[in-house]
Amino acid sequence: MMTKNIRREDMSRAAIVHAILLTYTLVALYPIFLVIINAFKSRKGIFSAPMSLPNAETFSLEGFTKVLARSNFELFFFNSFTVTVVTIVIVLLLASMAAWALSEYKFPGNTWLALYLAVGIMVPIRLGSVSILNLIVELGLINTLTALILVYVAQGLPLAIFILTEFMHQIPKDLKEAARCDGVGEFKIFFAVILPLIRPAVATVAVFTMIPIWNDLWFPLILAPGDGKQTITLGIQQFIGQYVTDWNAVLASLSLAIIPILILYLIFSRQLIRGLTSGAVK
Amino acid sequence: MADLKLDQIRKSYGAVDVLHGIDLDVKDGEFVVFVGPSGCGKSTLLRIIAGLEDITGGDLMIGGDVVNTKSPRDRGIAMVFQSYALYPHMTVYKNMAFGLKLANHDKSAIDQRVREAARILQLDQLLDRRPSELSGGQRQRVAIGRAIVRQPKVFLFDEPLSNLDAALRVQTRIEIAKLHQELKSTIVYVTHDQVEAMTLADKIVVMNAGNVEQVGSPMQLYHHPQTRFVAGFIGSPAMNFTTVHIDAVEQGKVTVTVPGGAKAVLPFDVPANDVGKDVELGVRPEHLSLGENGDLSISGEVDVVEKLGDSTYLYLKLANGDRFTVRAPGHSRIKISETVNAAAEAGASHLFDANGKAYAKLECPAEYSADE
Amino acid sequence: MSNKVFAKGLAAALAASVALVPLMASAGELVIESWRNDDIDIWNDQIIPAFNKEYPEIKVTFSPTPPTDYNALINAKFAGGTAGDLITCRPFDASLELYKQGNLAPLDDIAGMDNFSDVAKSAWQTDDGSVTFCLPMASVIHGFIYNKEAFEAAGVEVPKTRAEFYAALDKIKEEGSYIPMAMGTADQWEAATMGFQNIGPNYWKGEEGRKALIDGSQKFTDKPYVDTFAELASWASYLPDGYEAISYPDAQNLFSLGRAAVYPAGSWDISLFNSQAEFEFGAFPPPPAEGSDTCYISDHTDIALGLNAKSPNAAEAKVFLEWMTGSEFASLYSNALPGFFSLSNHKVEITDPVANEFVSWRQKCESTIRNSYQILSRGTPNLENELWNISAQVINGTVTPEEAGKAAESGLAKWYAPHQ
Amino acid sequence: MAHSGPMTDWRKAKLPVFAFLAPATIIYTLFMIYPLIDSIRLSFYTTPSGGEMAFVGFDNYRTILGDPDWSATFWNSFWNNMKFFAVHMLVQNPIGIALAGILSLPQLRFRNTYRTMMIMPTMLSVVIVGFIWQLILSPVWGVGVDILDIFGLKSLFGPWLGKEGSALITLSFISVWQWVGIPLMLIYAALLAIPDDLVDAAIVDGATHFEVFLHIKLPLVLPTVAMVSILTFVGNFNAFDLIYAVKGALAGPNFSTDIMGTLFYRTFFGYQLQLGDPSLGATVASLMFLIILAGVLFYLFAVQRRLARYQL
Repeated sequence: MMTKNIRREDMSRAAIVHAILLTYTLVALYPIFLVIINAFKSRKGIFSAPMSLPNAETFSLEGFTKVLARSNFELFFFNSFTVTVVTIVIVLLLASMAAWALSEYKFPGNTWLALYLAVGIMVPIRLGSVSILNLIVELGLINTLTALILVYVAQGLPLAIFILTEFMHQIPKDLKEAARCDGVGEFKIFFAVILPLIRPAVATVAVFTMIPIWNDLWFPLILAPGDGKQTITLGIQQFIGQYVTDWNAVLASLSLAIIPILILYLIFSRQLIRGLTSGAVK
Repeated sequence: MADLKLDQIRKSYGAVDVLHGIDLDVKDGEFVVFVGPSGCGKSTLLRIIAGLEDITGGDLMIGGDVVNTKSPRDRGIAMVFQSYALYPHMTVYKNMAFGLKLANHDKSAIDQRVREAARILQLDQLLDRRPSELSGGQRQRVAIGRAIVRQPKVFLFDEPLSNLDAALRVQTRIEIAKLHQELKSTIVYVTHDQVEAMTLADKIVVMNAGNVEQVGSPMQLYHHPQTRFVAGFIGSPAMNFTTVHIDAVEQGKVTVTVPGGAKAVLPFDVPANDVGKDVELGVRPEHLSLGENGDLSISGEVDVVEKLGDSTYLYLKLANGDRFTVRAPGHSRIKISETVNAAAEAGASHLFDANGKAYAKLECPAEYSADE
Repeated sequence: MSNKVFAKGLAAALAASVALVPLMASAGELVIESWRNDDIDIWNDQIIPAFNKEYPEIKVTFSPTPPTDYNALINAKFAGGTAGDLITCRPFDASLELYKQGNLAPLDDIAGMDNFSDVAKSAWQTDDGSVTFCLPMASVIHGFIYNKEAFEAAGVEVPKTRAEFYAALDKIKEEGSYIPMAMGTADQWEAATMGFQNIGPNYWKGEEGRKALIDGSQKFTDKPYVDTFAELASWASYLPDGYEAISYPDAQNLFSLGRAAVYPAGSWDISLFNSQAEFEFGAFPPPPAEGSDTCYISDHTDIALGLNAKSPNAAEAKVFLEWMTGSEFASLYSNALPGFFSLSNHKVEITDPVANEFVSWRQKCESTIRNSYQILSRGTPNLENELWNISAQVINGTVTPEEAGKAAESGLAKWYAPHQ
Repeated sequence: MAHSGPMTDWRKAKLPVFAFLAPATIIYTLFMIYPLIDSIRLSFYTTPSGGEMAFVGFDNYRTILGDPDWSATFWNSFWNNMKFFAVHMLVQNPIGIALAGILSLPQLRFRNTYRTMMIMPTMLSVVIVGFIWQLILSPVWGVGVDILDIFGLKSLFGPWLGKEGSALITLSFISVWQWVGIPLMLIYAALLAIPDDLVDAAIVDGATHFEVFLHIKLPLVLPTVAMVSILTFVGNFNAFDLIYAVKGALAGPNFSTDIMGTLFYRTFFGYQLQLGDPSLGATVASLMFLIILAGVLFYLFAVQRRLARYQL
């Protein structure tokens, strides 16, 4: 009865569509899945039956025990988290301030300044690594998280300013006019009226700032490779370098690095798309 | 051209039923308007006819064929959207030609049809423009033109005037009426504006909460609303309602007490066991006059006065707190907080039971009847 | 997102980061930079505790980085002033350059430096031999490690000559239950180090050939070198399927899982196999040609320890270095790390049988070091890097042995006068 | 840039405008623009071992582009980078567009779940992705063989990462696998911005869903597609991590996976017995800068200007 009114072509089309989507989802997830299941196996299990789930015979946590005992995972994770979160906060604050000034005030060179600040979207900051290293050394910031944060802020600002400027153009004129009529100062207008309004764009800016920072290997390798200052990516790279023949440890460390970021992502993925579709990026 | 038949059309989204079994016959060439408050299911019904939504139950027939599972393009329909939905990257010409191109018509046939439609709608000069370069009214005409060129069996209009300003709305309304006369096509038109419904429709379908309340010509709905909902929805300003008490019933007559204590004898067929119940009395503002000169008389304190020039609307507060609107002549001098009396002929009144269903009116003077 | 939670998280992280910045390594704590990440447990569990028994007040941290990153990282760390106090030294030019840049301190005044022979020190001295800037630790010896069970299964004996070696490999291949030889070319350096430098000395007669290359009297296009490449090329048929994508750890796993019969080894592999392999294994030196009376082995001065010239803990570091010249360290190191053979003159008993086998070749055969390390990797293109690439390609079959010789020679001829 | 109505004159609020702009501009200038310019400056100098920095004009450029060894290496990495980019353009972006198109179909069930899952690899670190695929493609572990075996394609398996002919392509595909999420996300967002009415109108006009995508949706998201392309270009010419994580800085076999990022790293920091050279490194970086600049200018002047952006 129910199916009577469903078009046959629709059914077959839906089947094809879901087949395509499922296939690609499998392609995207299977490698990750494979690493995680094998992290819970003994060395024998990993090599003899790599594609099966761990069972009573092959189940083993030796990889995790080894990783947690011999590396400083919590510290790496904490370093990455600190660098990422502090950078995001600074980028959001400074970028929204600049975006506000660029979109709201008419001043000589407005367009040029906007262009100047946009150059960084297209030019990778890595090309300046040689001088960044010298600069950081001169500032005495080598091997500190501060060095990473400064560079990441500079790297994240251009795109954030660009996205937020576009977004601020959409803020209705009435809102700020009303505030001005009430005699509210320019700073207060920004912090009390404008900042709360850009929330939809925050998730988007945060994700686009976060992905490259969290995953970066280059600057941690150059600026803060020292003990105790490694980010998770560098820590993993070094740890795997040390235990490369020990697949239990390798797979366990990969899993430990993957799982937190995936959980974070699952929590925030809805905000991300909402931010993207709210017109912040076009 | 074709007729359209809806047979027990039901629609649900998951567990939520939005249409509860709609029956409707639309004759070939008829202009049908679906009207109702937002959320009543009228747009969903239109989208079902268009084939943009699946049917959960029942049958939909266009020109005698069941089209339940046919895709929109095989139904012979064309639709005009509220937002116009013009393709922003195409010129006016391409917008109108798009459907024909997809149907693989040859170039010269497409060109002929597009230019013909453009002529009818006075779009000849605008064919190379893009939608962003057009005014609201022009866009509206392009949207209609895009429907015309496809020479559909049924035209579907989804609130096409609601994005226009008041003046343009009246003008376009008249154009649509003329277009219908010219094309003699079957049109299904959705609106929440009862004025559009009254002026355009051959047949109005009043919908409420997924049900059809009443189907009929504009005048039938105006004079013979079968439910309190229809009575309240059709007509502007809206019909007045107040609670009255049924005192007695005799052959073809009912005696009621109106707020304030006055009695009135009205020509309704009310079952004897309804005596003693409270029911709703309805009278249209334009059928009330000041003074006590009528079968039905009711008094109240004037609370707001609106002067429109040719007439003056008085808003009365009745003894039970209900409000009544009275249309008085334009020269009326009555002021706020005066107490006035309004009266109407018994034949102009409507009576609705507790479920909102109209009691049958037994005598109906010609001026209060839709019969021509 | 829950804004409140988000905001709280931000505030906490912000506060934490501010608190973190001033945290720097405390004075008096020695940091050892090393590429020997495999040894981290031995340092932490044996060497450092032994040192602390004598000097409990000096805290020592062993901080290794992956071998492939080590050189770049140590350069960057020196540039940034973040290098540790004690620097593990690569032999020859890499460390010499660090000394010339003023990053390594001269160590001639360390008491106990005379416990090392001149040959041992030569890899970490200025060209004129006047200054020694790293304390020699160990050398590594190349050869082949074999799976005894595999040899029994195929019914082959430990080969004494090149012909016997390949006959044995053929037989193992035919028998089919073991991969004849576990190695891959994905990381490139194994091809050069465990391949070219392992079997080559038998062709170019060890030190004689190495010196001849330096003075220009021999060239890579000469027969010994082309023949070495040719033998290397013949390995392809004994290597596992897909050897082009097999990395060094892959090869180690293949052997330690008991899937392969022979493993071209550096003596440093012994400790890993001791811990992972569940079968008995032995070792034999690169077999010389039939009828040749001398065998040659690569006994490469591989690792030393230097002092960061800018170390704030130089005094403590020197204490550590002096301790390292003693016999306790020599014996501890050689036995804790079977396969790293102390370069000191102390008499050391080696308990590991396989390591003992390796070190016994010093008596039977002539020793030499890798021919690309001294002087010849000073210019661009860099000979060592060239040899990695070329050796891998020879095994992959993408260049012929003759072309390989030409490529190596032409690279050298670009900048090295004796070859121009 | 489009402005919504007239802007406020800055003279009414000099201090706030300055205070709003200064922090971002200063950090950005100090840690981004200055290092870029300084790198270019450095490329005109040389630092002999232990000696003072000396101005050498275009000598470094002459070395890299003129010296047969250097120029062969440089152009090899350039063309490898072009191939890397080509694979992304021809595989990553079409797949991203197609998946975004499918995900934006009306009445699709589990839309959000699919989208979330498909973007997941993009969230992982390149280093991790590199290791994951190295393990899967390793002939020793045999997972790759087993997977192909399911489809009866066992014989197709090869040591792809180790062969000169296939290593770069394989790495490109790994990178595509990871980064498909970016075009997917951006184009999906752009597609969602297209009003439903437009799609309905086209369907009533007789279009199939594929025709709707081809004739209506795709033309409307072309500016986003162009933006994704230039971001791909910049990203690819800036790539380093994946190759470094999988093949090391020597980018074997025989430099077949050497791209500009690895060349830059090797030149600057050195490798094994080879020592690093900051000036030559800066020269490589400056050349990369020029290449990226050329691509971006091409986009700005030749592509973006021709793509009208429609008010939806």
